[in-house]
Amino acid sequence: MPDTPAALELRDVAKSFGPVRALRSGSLRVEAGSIHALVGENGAGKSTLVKIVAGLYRRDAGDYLLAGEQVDFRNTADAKQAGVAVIYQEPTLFPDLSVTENIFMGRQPTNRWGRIDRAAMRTEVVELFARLGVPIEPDRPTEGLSIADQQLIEIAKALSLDAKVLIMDEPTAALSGNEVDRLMTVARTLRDQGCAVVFISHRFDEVFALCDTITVMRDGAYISTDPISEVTEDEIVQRLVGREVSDLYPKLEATVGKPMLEVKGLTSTGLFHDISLTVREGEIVGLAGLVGAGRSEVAQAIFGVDSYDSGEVTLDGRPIPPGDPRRAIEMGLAFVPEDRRQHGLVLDAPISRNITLPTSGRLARNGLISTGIENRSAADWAARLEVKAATLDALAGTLSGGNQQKVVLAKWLSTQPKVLIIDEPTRGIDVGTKSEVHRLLSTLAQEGLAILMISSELPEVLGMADRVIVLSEGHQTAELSREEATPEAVMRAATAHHSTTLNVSEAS
Amino acid sequence: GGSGSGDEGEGGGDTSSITFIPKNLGNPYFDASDKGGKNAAKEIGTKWAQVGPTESTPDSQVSFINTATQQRAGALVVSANDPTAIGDALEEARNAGTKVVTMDSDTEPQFRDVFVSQADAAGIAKSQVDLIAEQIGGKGEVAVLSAAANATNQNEWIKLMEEELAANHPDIKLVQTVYGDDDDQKSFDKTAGLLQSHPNLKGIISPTTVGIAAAARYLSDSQYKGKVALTGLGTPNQMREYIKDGTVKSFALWDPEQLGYLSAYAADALASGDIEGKEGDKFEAGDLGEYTVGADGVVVLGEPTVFDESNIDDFDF
Amino acid sequence: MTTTLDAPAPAAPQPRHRAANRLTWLLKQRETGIAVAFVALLVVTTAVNPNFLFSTDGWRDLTLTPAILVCLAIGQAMVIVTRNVDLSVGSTLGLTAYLAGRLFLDTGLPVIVVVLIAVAAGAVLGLINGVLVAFAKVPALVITLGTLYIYRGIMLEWAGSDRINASDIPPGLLDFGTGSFLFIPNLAWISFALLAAAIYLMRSTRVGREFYAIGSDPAAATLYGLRDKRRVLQAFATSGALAGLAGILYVSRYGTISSGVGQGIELEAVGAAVVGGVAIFGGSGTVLGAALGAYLLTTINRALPVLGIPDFWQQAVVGALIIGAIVLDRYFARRQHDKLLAEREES
Amino acid sequence: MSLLAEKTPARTYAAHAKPWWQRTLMTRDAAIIALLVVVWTYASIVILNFSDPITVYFLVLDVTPILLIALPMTLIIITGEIDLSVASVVGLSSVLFGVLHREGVPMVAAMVLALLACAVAGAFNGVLVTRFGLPSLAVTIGTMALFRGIAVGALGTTAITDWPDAWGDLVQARIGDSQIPLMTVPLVALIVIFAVVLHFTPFGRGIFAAGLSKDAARFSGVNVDRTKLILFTLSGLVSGLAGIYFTLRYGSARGDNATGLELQVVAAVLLGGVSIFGGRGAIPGVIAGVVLIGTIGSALRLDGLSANIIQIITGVLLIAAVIAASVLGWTGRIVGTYRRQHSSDEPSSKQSPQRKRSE
Ligand SMILES: Nc1ncnc2c1ncn2[C@@H]1O[C@H](COP(=O)(O)OP(=O)(O)OP(=O)(O)O)[C@@H](O)[C@H]1O
Ligand SMILES: Nc1ncnc2c1ncn2[C@@H]1O[C@H](COP(=O)(O)OP(=O)(O)OP(=O)(O)O)[C@@H](O)[C@H]1O
Ligand SMILES: [Mg+2]
Ligand SMILES: [Mg+2]
Repeated sequence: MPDTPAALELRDVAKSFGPVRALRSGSLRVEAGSIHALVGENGAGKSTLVKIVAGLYRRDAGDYLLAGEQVDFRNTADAKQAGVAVIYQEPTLFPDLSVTENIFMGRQPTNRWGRIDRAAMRTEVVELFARLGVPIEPDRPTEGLSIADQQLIEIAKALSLDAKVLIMDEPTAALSGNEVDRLMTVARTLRDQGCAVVFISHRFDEVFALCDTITVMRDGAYISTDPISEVTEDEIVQRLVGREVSDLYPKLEATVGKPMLEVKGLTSTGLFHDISLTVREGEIVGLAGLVGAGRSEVAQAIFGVDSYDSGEVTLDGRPIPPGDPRRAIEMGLAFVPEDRRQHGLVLDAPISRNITLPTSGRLARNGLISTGIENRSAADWAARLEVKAATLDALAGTLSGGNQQKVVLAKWLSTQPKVLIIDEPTRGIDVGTKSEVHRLLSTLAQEGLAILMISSELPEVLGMADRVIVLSEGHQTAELSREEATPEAVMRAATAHHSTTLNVSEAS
Repeated sequence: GGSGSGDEGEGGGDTSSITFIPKNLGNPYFDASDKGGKNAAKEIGTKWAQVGPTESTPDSQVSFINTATQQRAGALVVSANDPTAIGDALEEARNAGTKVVTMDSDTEPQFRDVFVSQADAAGIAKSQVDLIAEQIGGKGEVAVLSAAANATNQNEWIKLMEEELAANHPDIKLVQTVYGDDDDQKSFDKTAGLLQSHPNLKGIISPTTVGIAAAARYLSDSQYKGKVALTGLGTPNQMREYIKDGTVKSFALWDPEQLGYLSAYAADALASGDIEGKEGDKFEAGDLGEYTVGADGVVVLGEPTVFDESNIDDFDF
Repeated sequence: MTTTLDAPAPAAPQPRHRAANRLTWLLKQRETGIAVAFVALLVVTTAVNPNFLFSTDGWRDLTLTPAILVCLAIGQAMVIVTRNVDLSVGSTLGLTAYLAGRLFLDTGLPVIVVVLIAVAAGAVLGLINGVLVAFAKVPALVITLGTLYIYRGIMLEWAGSDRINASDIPPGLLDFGTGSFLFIPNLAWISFALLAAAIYLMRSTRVGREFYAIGSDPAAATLYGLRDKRRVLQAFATSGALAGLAGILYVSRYGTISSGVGQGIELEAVGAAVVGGVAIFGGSGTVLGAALGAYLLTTINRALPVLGIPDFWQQAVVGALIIGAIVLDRYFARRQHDKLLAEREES
Repeated sequence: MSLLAEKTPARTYAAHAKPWWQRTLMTRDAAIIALLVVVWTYASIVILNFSDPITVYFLVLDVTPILLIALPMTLIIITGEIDLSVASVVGLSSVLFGVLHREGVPMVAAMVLALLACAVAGAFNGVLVTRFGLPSLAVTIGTMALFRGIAVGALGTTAITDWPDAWGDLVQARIGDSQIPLMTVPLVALIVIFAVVLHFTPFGRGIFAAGLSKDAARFSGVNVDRTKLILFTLSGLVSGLAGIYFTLRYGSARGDNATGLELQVVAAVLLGGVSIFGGRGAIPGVIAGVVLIGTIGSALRLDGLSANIIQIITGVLLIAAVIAASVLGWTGRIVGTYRRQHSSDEPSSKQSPQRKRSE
């Protein structure tokens, strides 16, 4: 490189987790005094790259330079020491400790005797919060804070480090418009002071408003870097996806039948209010909203893994008892959760056991079940979904994300459900498998299954759903037909404050 | 620990080995009796071993009795942690040809051949009641600090003490019995508890060596020193300083070393077939001379010795 | 922060706890609850029998008897705060007490040297636990259960049927163990000093705060780059050293060392911490609470006979207390959780 | 493509990655069984009197209580919980049985009543753990003291010792002329029942799933709370059974029966290859673990060694066993089979084994 060294530079960095190649060749070059956008689809490897920069993961290959110097961090403390501040995608706070302590943990100001200077810490936090316009009490524990508040604390934490490089991994995902504006102001100020800022976001309006350079990643690899003024949104999307967007959503015509899932006035204090919806045979209903809108909570309450305060749920006319997932499954409800690794799969159990877990009672003969019985059933369903695995006793955790999702689908389809709730069907799945999943959902709907699909990806919702229900802050703000559901209408409903519930016709 | 038994004799027994199983290891009283047993075994010329549990519970003792059975030991000398709980194990041992002597703390008579008693129970109870009566002037509240709540000998003595008090010392009231489980700390803390719960307490009887030593230590630097009398069964070495500093006036004990010595001789006499453990059987016990088996297969060592300032320096155990 | 932003000037920090605030804060503390229970127990027992408090020995035993358990409970609380547990403290206490006894018996080293050796030995035993837990990544429960057996076995094997009597211990140490200074027993002073130091460590130093952080969320601790292995080692070593010190306290208090020294006391120490509000899965609770828990448990043991409850029931009461404490804790945590949710609802 | 209606087998899968002998022999269970065989053989050759058939007799009688309690304990630990109150339940059972017998209740009725009470005690643990969401470690440390206290308090100084001989003899009877205790028959029956329940029923599948991932199990329709409640109740019941055994074998009902047994049981279970994190373990390994500790104790005692060495060996074996698992796991991770939750690369709190506040 001929000119002055970049503040942060990565060259062909790779990282694998067992069989999963999260990052094949990640490259990034960020100049001091600039705001650099890093974009890519879910699972493109952005967060993995960030974690390597942060010293949390150690790269398998490639170069990592800070201000032209090769570095190799053993842990995140080393990286912080070197002036790298990171806001992670998921807030990571200590629930038992106060907001102030969370911001200063590991680098509290101390006096000569090693005594922590609480007053100094608090003063600085008050100052930081004032600058960010955050109304959080510095002495309260972080337990019970909303995701947005937690994200703001993460931002304050990163700011309080006198960082030369600041990386923000989707910091705005849970923030309101006001908070986003304030964050942007802060980012610009830091840039003007010579800081190298990396900004990761799926929202192109923010990216184009804030950043000066943009790097695109796809499938764990570097694709391109351009000054933001020289590219258009369409070009970026094309590079992101790697093909024409319209290929993605093979919606098949299905005949819509009688109502299968009916939810009336479902309410859970603090999470969601008065949710009512109906899903009919052969219909895909999309549930849209911003992250944290409470969609997953609604789904979990319907399925019975969470409790709710009031409301009722019926399946094919019969009420589903609250808090009893087993009964719900017997009645014909299936639920593919959002968090595959924690809720969807027993990662350390074989594929076969995962697939047969909800049906083990049905499969048992004289009350007894054996690996043989399980394997026969599992092999059948794995084959129908074309799960790519060599053996059935491979642990589910060793599969790639897409195949894990297929195992989850196999597991639920083997229960022969009448209604399928599917939360973020394609999160963290590569593009190829993604369209397979979409085709599968369409096929299932065509066969008469009623599907409630929760998705944060607008194109997915718009491409797949017959009807779209939008949630904002736990309130139902719109119900749009396929024709009414334009990106603008959905976004407006998703960001609406619930007191100003949208009029559907006005929105369309 | 000790050494294992030697070669296996014909008919499944090594008639010339004696195994001592005390209530628990690490107890100075049994260290002394084991010493006596070992000396006797040396004189007789038989093998001797001592094994036992670390806690004084019957179930842990059973494993060691079973092991002795497997080893076909000639004779077992056991101080029972429970009168019945180890009975079946002892029966099993006897069926395998092992002779069983209980020492210090008996089982029910059907489970053993001979019980070597340190002194007859009534005598022990009476001597302690007399000692405490003398020290507190024949009047007032006393309490008992015992070992485990299930210890056979302790409970029998306590019962006899109550009878003795009722019969001959109507002005002395036994207000409470507490259990220190032959655990030093527990006995110490129980003493503290006793003194607090009974402000008018005049005396404590602790018929167990661990208990009396712990109680003496508590009293020696408390406000009660010299005000609350203490007596019971203790070893001179443990109690010497408390006699000297005036915490304790007098206490009693037989010589545990002699007890072990006598038990080993009784065991050997049984194992070699000299006696069967019937009333009237006679056997030689080395330096101690001839002993006769009494009713129920009991052999009595003799009267306990009373230790006080005048004679305590004459003993070393 | 050296950068200055063109943002609103920082609001001056408001005076936080005014008198009234401070009072409600105090009332909300878990420690207050235990202290109140402790005082209530004292009042009731003393009403039944004034000797319980108003006699030289009653007063002395009040602070003297819990000293050893307080020592262990402080160490245990530190370990539990890091989301671990140390079941080996009873055996460590036994082993170090015997070690000290042997040193007195065999070497004639000055008392202070023996004390230091015993504490160091305890620290080493604790460090072994820590190394196994931190590096082998095996749960502390299993490791310390194993070392509970090993340390006890080593002590028993070493001691054989020897036991150490008061006459083998330097009289100076024994006098110290039962003596007082300013009407408060020496051992109680030691436990107070330790407690003060531990409170300072846990509240006001990075080490202490990182103990809490690691226990609160181990994964976040990694993200923060905290040296979690080192902290776990430190917590276990401290717990071991305190157990070593407790061994010395035991020697000076009781004078005799038999094979069962400290057996079962590990569960009392865990119980004291739990009663004192230390969450068993780490992250919250204080050493003060654990120490108060130790006071409460020990004093209940002494108070029951005075109250006319046969001492056979002591354990049942202790058990009920532990259960009550954790149920209550959960209840308050739930209420707090619901309150926070409701607050969010309003805002 | 029709998914729900008819079969379209597009692919086939091998059932297993490794041949059966590797799957059977290269396991913790097999290792511990092999160790048992080695120790047994060695002791038979080297230690005098060990090869005597009566060794088996005493060994079985000695390990019976631990073996009994180890069965439900295995299931509980596999769900990721623990029950430290078992030994106290043994004491409770013994005392209740004794008191009822003393009051003239017929033997069988007294037994049934005592067992019922113990099941209730176990259910009490279970309710505190599942309904109140309390950590089982803390709960059962509390009930350990509580149950023991009730047992000791109810009987006070006395031990109840007047038991009909017939019952004691029954417990210690041999099968025919052999040195095999009659107790072996119900014991083996129970072992088989527990092994079948754990390894061959949907309930057992739920136990493993709950231990590996409580959330994933719940999201798959496993009633994790109910499963745990049943297991804690079962643990109380079986511990009660062990208490009856204790009482009859020693002909003595005492409150302090089996003190400290809980740690021995936990040690044996963990030695038998059950992971304290939950989700892993098998009955054969546990049986081998229990018998191994019993055998080593028996051999050492026969060799004239004291109980102390037995403690040291138990502790070393326990630690060695778990460290071996973690070392093996570490090598295993390189081939990508290691549990994600121990991996240092993944600090995701979502997978930390003891996730608190999971409500
Ligand atoms: N710890 C892990 N173990 C196994 N696979 C992982 C792990 N972390 C990430 N992956 C996989 O690596 C790939 C890249 O993940 P990464 O989180 O970096 O994506 P991303 O670009 O940040 O996506 P998003 O926009 O959804 O945040 C995904 O397929 C993911 O499933
Ligand atoms: N375990 C929890 N405890 C407390 N609050 C929670 C918990 N899980 C989620 N929440 C809160 O519930 C609200 C909705 O959660 P969630 O993020 O699942 O919504 P969502 O609409 O499904 O969003 P996503 O796009 O992430 O799926 C958020 O405000 C979140 O902070
Ligand atoms: Mg990401
Ligand atoms: Mg969601």
